[in-house]
Amino acid sequence: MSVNNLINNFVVRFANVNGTGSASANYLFAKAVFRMGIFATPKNIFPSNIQGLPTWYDVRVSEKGYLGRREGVDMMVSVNPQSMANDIKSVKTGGYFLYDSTKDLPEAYIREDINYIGVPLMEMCIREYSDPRQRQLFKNIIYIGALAALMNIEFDVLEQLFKEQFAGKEKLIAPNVKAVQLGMDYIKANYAYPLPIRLERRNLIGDKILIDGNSACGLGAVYGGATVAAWYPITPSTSVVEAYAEYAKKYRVDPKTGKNNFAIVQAEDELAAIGMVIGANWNGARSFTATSGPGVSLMNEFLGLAYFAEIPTLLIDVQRSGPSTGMPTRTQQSDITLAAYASHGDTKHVLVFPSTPKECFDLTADSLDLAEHLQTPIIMLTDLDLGMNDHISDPFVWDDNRKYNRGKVLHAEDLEKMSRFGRYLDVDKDGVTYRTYPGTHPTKGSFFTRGTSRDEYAVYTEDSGAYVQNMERLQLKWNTAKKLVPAPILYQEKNKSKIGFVFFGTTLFAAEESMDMLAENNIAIDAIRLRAFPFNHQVEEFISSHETIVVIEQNRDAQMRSLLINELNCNPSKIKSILNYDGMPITADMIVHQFNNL
Amino acid sequence: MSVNNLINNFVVRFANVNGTGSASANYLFAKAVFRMGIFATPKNIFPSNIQGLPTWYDVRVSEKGYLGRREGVDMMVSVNPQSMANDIKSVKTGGYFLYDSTKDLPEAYIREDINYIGVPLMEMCIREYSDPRQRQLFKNIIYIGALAALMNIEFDVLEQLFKEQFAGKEKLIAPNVKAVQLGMDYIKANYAYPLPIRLERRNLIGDKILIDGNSACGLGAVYGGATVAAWYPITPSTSVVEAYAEYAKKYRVDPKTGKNNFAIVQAEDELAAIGMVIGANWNGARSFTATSGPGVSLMNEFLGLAYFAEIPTLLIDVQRSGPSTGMPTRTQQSDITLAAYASHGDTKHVLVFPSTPKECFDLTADSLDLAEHLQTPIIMLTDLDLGMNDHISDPFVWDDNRKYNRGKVLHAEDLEKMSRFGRYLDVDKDGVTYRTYPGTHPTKGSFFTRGTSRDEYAVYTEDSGAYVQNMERLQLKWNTAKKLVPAPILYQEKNKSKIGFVFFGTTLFAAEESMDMLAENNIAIDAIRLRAFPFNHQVEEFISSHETIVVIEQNRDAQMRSLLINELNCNPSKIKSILNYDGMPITADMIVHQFNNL
Amino acid sequence: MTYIKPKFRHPALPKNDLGYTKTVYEGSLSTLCAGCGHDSISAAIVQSCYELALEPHRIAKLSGIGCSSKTPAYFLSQSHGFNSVHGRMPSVATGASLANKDLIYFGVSGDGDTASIGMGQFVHVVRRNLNMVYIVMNNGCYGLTKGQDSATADEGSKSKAGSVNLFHAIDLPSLALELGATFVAQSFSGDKAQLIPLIKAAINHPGFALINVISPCVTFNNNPGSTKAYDYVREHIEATATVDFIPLQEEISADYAAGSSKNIEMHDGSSLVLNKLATNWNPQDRMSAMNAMQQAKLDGEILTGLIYIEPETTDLHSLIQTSDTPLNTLDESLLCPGAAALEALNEEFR
Amino acid sequence: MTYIKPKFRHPALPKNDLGYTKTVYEGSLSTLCAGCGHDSISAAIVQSCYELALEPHRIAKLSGIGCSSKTPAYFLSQSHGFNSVHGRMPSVATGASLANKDLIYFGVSGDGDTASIGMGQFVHVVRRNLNMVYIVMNNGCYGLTKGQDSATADEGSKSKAGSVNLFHAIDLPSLALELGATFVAQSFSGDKAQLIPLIKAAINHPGFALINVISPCVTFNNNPGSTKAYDYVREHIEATATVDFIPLQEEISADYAAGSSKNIEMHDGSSLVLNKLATNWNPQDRMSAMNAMQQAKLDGEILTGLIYIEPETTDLHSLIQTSDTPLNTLDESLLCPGAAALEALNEEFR
Ligand SMILES: Cc1ncc(C[n+]2csc(CCOP(=O)(O)OP(=O)(O)O)c2C)c(N)n1
Ligand SMILES: Cc1ncc(C[n+]2csc(CCOP(=O)(O)OP(=O)(O)O)c2C)c(N)n1
Ligand code: SF4
Ligand code: SF4
Ligand SMILES: [Mg+2]
Ligand SMILES: [Mg+2]
Repeated sequence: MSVNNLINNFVVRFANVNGTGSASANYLFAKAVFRMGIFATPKNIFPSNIQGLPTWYDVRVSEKGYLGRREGVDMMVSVNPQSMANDIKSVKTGGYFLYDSTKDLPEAYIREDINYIGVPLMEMCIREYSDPRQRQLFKNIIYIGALAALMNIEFDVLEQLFKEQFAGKEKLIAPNVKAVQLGMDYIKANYAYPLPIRLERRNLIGDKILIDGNSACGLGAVYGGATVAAWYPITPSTSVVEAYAEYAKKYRVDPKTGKNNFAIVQAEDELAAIGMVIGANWNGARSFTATSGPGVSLMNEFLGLAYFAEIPTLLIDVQRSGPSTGMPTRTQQSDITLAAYASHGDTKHVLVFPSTPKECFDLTADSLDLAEHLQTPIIMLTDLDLGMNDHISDPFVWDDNRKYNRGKVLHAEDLEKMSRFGRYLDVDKDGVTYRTYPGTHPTKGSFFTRGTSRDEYAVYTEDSGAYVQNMERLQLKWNTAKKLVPAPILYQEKNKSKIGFVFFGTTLFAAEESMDMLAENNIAIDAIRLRAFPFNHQVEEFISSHETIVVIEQNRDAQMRSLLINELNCNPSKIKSILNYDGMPITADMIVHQFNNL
Repeated sequence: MSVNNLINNFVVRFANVNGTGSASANYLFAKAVFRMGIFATPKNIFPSNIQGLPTWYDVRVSEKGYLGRREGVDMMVSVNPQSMANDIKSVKTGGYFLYDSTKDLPEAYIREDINYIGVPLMEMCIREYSDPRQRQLFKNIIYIGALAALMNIEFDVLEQLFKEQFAGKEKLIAPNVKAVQLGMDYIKANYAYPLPIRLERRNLIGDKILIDGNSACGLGAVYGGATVAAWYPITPSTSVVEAYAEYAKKYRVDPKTGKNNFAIVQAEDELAAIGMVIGANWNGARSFTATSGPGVSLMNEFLGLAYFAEIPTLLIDVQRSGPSTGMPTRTQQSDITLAAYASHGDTKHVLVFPSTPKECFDLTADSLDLAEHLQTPIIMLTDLDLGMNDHISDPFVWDDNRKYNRGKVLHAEDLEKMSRFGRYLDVDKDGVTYRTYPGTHPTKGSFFTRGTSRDEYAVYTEDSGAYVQNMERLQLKWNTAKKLVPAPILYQEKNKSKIGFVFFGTTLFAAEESMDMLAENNIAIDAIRLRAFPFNHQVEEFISSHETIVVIEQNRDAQMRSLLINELNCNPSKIKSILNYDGMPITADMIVHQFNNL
Repeated sequence: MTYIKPKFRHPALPKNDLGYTKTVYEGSLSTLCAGCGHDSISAAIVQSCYELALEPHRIAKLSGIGCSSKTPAYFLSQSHGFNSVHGRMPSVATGASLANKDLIYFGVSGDGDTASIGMGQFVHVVRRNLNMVYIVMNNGCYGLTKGQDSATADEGSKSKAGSVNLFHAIDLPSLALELGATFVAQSFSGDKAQLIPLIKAAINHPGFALINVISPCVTFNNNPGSTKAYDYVREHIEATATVDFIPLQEEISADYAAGSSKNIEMHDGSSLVLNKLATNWNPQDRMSAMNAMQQAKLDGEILTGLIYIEPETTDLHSLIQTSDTPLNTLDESLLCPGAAALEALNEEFR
Repeated sequence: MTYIKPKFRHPALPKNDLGYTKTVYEGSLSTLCAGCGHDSISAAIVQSCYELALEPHRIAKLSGIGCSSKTPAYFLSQSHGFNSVHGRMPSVATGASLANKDLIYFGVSGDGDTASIGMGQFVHVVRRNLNMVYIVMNNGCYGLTKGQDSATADEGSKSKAGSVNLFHAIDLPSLALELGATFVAQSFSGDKAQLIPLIKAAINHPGFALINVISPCVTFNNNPGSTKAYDYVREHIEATATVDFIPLQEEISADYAAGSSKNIEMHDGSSLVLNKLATNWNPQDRMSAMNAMQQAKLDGEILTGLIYIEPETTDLHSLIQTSDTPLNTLDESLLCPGAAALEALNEEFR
């Protein structure tokens, strides 16, 4: 390790027990790094229960701005006896192991190649606090204090963070500050500090923000004009609607009447949630739901209805590790096939793949437009990593001149001018037809929405010709969608390589880093980041203009690769896969390693 | 038309109103042809309501043994004024139009190029019968009588059919016979008969039977040892469980106790139906359900559970036209993608495709073995055409020495000998592990079944390594499945062509005929009929050894083609599609026509 | 197929307060079986809306799947309709209502649609007190899939296929009462005199209004034990084993006084006893309503009329305090917090 | 994580009639929060099975998804268990029971699992009178997804997030009574003296037996209005906005006499009133049971005890007359009609 490499370039892992208040303490560390102008990427690795099981919290600090997960722990803060044996193993040679030295470490836990830093956390807590709950809570803050001394976290930054956190509850600030100081003092009194691996203030962050993807989706839904949210709780999507609720309460309560310019219903299950979304959209209100894999499975029948009856629908799927209940608190990108073809019969759905909180915000708002424009379900596929972890992101922007695109809706005036309204008449020859909201006009514009075959005037029919015509029009609409969905992002277009990487969603972070790593070894790689399905012409061109395509994804079955082959008719033999599906976010090392073995 | 072509080679279409008792009369015609030793293929084209809408019934008569649908009507029996205008149009030049001449045909209905045969059906009924319900009922029998004279249906055959139908209700025989005679007499008195298009007794049928696919599935489930059936009514699958019930009542009631060696539950919906099937199979009883597209959509979550928790499950999907409620009384093969990848996460399901009633019988029984052997869901994809229409089929056979393959199940004796039982330990290295039934042994063999990640001993884990190991084993099991699923049927292996047809399910009939038609034009075609997914090595070899592959299927999105490309990594550019998805069974003419335009 | 409207209209047809004739409230030709109770209920809906002089385009009609769920096509052709998926109409109606509180919502369902596959959504739409009229066209069977027993079929009754129903019948009005429903009524399809006022009352109820209407399925609700049905034609049909012949039937009507019972003969010769609540019945006491329903069950009778009402009730919109303006009419100006707010928010995340 | 079994066992532990110690009936370590009511119920199940001297491998335990649904892993480790999908345990249990009528079936569910997503299946498993013990560990919230209100949450109660529940609470025992359930009981997780006999009675009941057990969620059922909970630490947690700190809590126990009421203080300082049915309560009268439940509701009390039982009852197996031998033990010889029958059948189709 060169000295340069030790500053602002390491991974700290906190090993705790859940339910002990550790997540917020650990977040404090990440936020402090961020405030010091350095890139920090926190990952909360939590169990699927509420209290008492091992939980980890990684913070990768990166001067170069790499935001992906990295394996190999430089500093392990280990306060969980349950997992300690394994935690010790995961420290890199030369790394540090900070532990609660109230009790001695067993012999077996001693490694020669790492450094041990004992802090008698429990002992200090028992001495300083009398309430057992405070003892547990401040243990976490004390180790943050220890890290502050060891790694040069600026004290002012921590103090300021407490001030912000406890604004309005000022009496809570002092005890927290005290706990930090206890930790710092102990280190200063007992250890050489700071360590070689440490922080140094930089100015790398600019106007960036630190936020989780689910909050960004919720906010995007408020900005995008969603008025009806229906949902059923499920990890890791719950906080999407919670965020929507929070921002809606903040921005959407009529100051005069105190009434809500939004409606949120916790449905009895996911079938009901999507049913409500379809009902609301049918009736002209922008509406969305958020769920995860099991919920999407349950929504299959309704998704087919929305496709066939042509009802705008926005479904945010925050993916977790499947199949079935799988690993509900681990990440994956494995609902792609299901989402693309959900429901029986010939169905296809528009998919959108955000990679960052900013894209969560933008694409949520954009998808509300797109759903109404195309009158079809839009399924946004994010994942646990993006949704529940904080990410450094470009700030959100909004153009106050932006108008919602409500799609082809006829109002009373329009109907007045028309002779006969045909709900499924392809007037514009783009497969997208005109609709009316219920209640628009006393005698014109009513129609009957159904999941059964119907003619252009929405009249029930079992006529083969009418059925085929309609199905062909839906196919034409699919082609129209290609022009409207978010375009992919292209990398390194100039010095074209023979190899093209394809990735999407949270793979972005690791993929970009891996390309830098390969570039250092003089392997130039072109790349495209997909942002939507169906694929537009750029994707098609990218695939056809490279000899080898490597699709990087976080699932077992190479689901995106299948979509590409299916929809673009490209030759599978040139399309390779790099996969990680163990529930942890993919890393650049994994990509490079698998690439070298391709 | 050569004279030869007119004998035993035509299509009769009956145009009726549903709810008037026509289907059974029309069936009589088909059965009579069959009894005269000639191939007959009936297709009941019925609306999605109960009474009062147009319904058609086609019978194709084919000396050559073609069992597919054919377009172009040689004889139209038209007793429905609602559809008459169109019915007249569908008669081929030179064909016949038999109608109820009680009222005159409107001028507009007169075509110069077809022959009209008026029979005053209503008038005759009013004269002969007093009960209005008998009047309606016997109208249908009278036109059968007319056809008997016109087309040389043997009177004895009809009489015998009545005798069988009304066995035990003998008083009903005479009035039916009388109605036939009324029709015959009227023709004899008023028209030249028989017509050039007519029947001539043959001996082509051998020991074949005439039966619908759903009955065959129900019977297969009885023979295959299914003891628990749970279902929810839906067209066109309802008669699968009805047939199972009928045969179970016949063969499975304990003569001593009068109790049932089976259990049938009409569930509250499809989610409950498949849940019951999973529960029963988990507990060691062979169990199945039958449904159609909307039901499969609803079963998604449970299918993922069965895949991941490895529970044998047999689901019979009698496909109808989707998406959504679509055309519920029309056929299609459009649930393939959904069935193959049902549920979120990385899931894949074994699919089985019967083409004939005999295969419905065989593959239902075989799938019960296969499901237990592989401990995974088997989805059998049949369709409305196969399930609800009668087909001429080879007779069913059963080997009395056959033992059910119950798969890898450990009994008390086995457990007694073992040290530690690991539910998910891959002892045989084929991906298929050993299970126990609840209640087997007092202290050994219990385990906890779950949809969450677990280790080889079925203990809950969130460990990445254990998760990946398990997912890889499931993939290994998938490869094992390839060797066990029903093998494809190869055609014309000797004189290998550059072109290979791929088809499956009910496309069989039209595909075989189209190959004959092409052969007549000296276009030799190799072919493979798929009977299962995953595809075995023969499918792989077939695809790779042909320059052009043409996949013939009855859906819009070429779903089987996608499966082939995805799973076999073959180059899409050489894989063409022939598709029909208008809800009517595909015809040989369609195939030849599309082939010529490829 | 039955014709619920005559083909020719007299130009001087009576008009309602809006100046509309009844024709305006009708729908397309019904494709249900002749004599089906459901058609009578459609006719009652038409009549009620006409008499109340509702603007037809201010009504939305929603349904699930089944013969009953087809009926919205057969009434109110000037209203938007939504024939959704089996058993899930309540959620679609909930979403629709959330989007626009100002329309009148008619939900039409069958007993299969509501009491089997739809049970979960039914329970929860009651619980949310959604402001809608919820009509169950209850025939004790699955008409559209050819006559299987539904969960409301009487214990011991026989289906067309001859199997005896073994299970306790679900009583939807009692269930709704237990769940806190604020308007619970029961009636008979052939009793227009009772049904029309109930529909009108339900429309005017500012919360969830259930009307469970016993609606005979002339085709599949045949009791093979009854002598009348067991005739020559029946045997004929049975022997051919296809449920394909459906003799033409007349609608069953029932006219009887409040406070009295009436024995109604069904098409197959079986009968049921309707018991009309007396005019002095107090429909504002949930406990007596529940007890009366239980008692009627014990007596083998079907209680009809307005069983319970809580006239001052808080519907879903009031509970969650949505704006007075329908949500579907709000635009950017009210919905989007704008760029400045967003920049302030960004600051919170730095 | 709580330990429902001590780590060390004395060799001379008492044994039941089968010669098994209680250890045999225990499960793995619980991963629920310390003090969670669900763990007390698990312990009561262990105790009941031990006292009844049931063969553990003749029991099957099934559940849905939720903290409550995890508990089958924490009792009866010698029994096969099935943690299925959210809200659908009843169907899986139905299938399992059909396959083998000779096992004892324990279904464990939560209020979310039963009263929300599982409502449809719950209603229908009651209706089928499946021979099983169905325990709802009812905490009025969704524990595992961090404390949202469930459909059994009291109207007006507040969730951890501070939102007030606006909707009518679903009362599962009353609902079951209305649906014809043949065994309906209610209890409190901390009242072992009452719970254990109820579980034993439920096991012995030859049909569907519901026990709705009020089971406090120590983590999320905090009433912010209560002073006790509103302490320093609480503020701290609120400010950090992550539901991440869960103070250690003790199990709440409740011991009180039949025929009396007891005010139970919850962890957050709020309270509920339990009312134990008097010993002379006649549990065989459905109508009084329904009325008593309604009355208790009006009085703001929770009635506990065996509310209703129909001791001689016909379960699903008897209704559909399955063979006395479990279906899963039948082989080819009884199941397959054989080649000769098949040839005869072929003949029918010629
Ligand atoms: C998911 C699903 N399952 C099954 C069906 C088939 N299906 C159509 S209607 C119906 C039952 C209708 O019964 P009911 O609601 O009582 O209406 P009725 O026809 O008796 O008026 C069923 C099971 C379906 N359309 N969708
Ligand atoms: C289909 C589906 N939707 C949502 C979830 C997420 N989920 C897990 S447990 C649960 C609620 C549990 O509540 P309850 O049944 O009351 O159990 P408790 O945790 O309170 O004991 C939910 C919504 C899921 N697992 N599956
Ligand atoms: S089948 Fe029954 S419910 Fe359906 S339309 Fe006919 S009579 Fe009515
Ligand atoms: S969250 Fe509540 S229900 Fe879940 S384990 Fe903790 S205390 Fe029990
Ligand atoms: Mg019905
Ligand atoms: Mg709960």
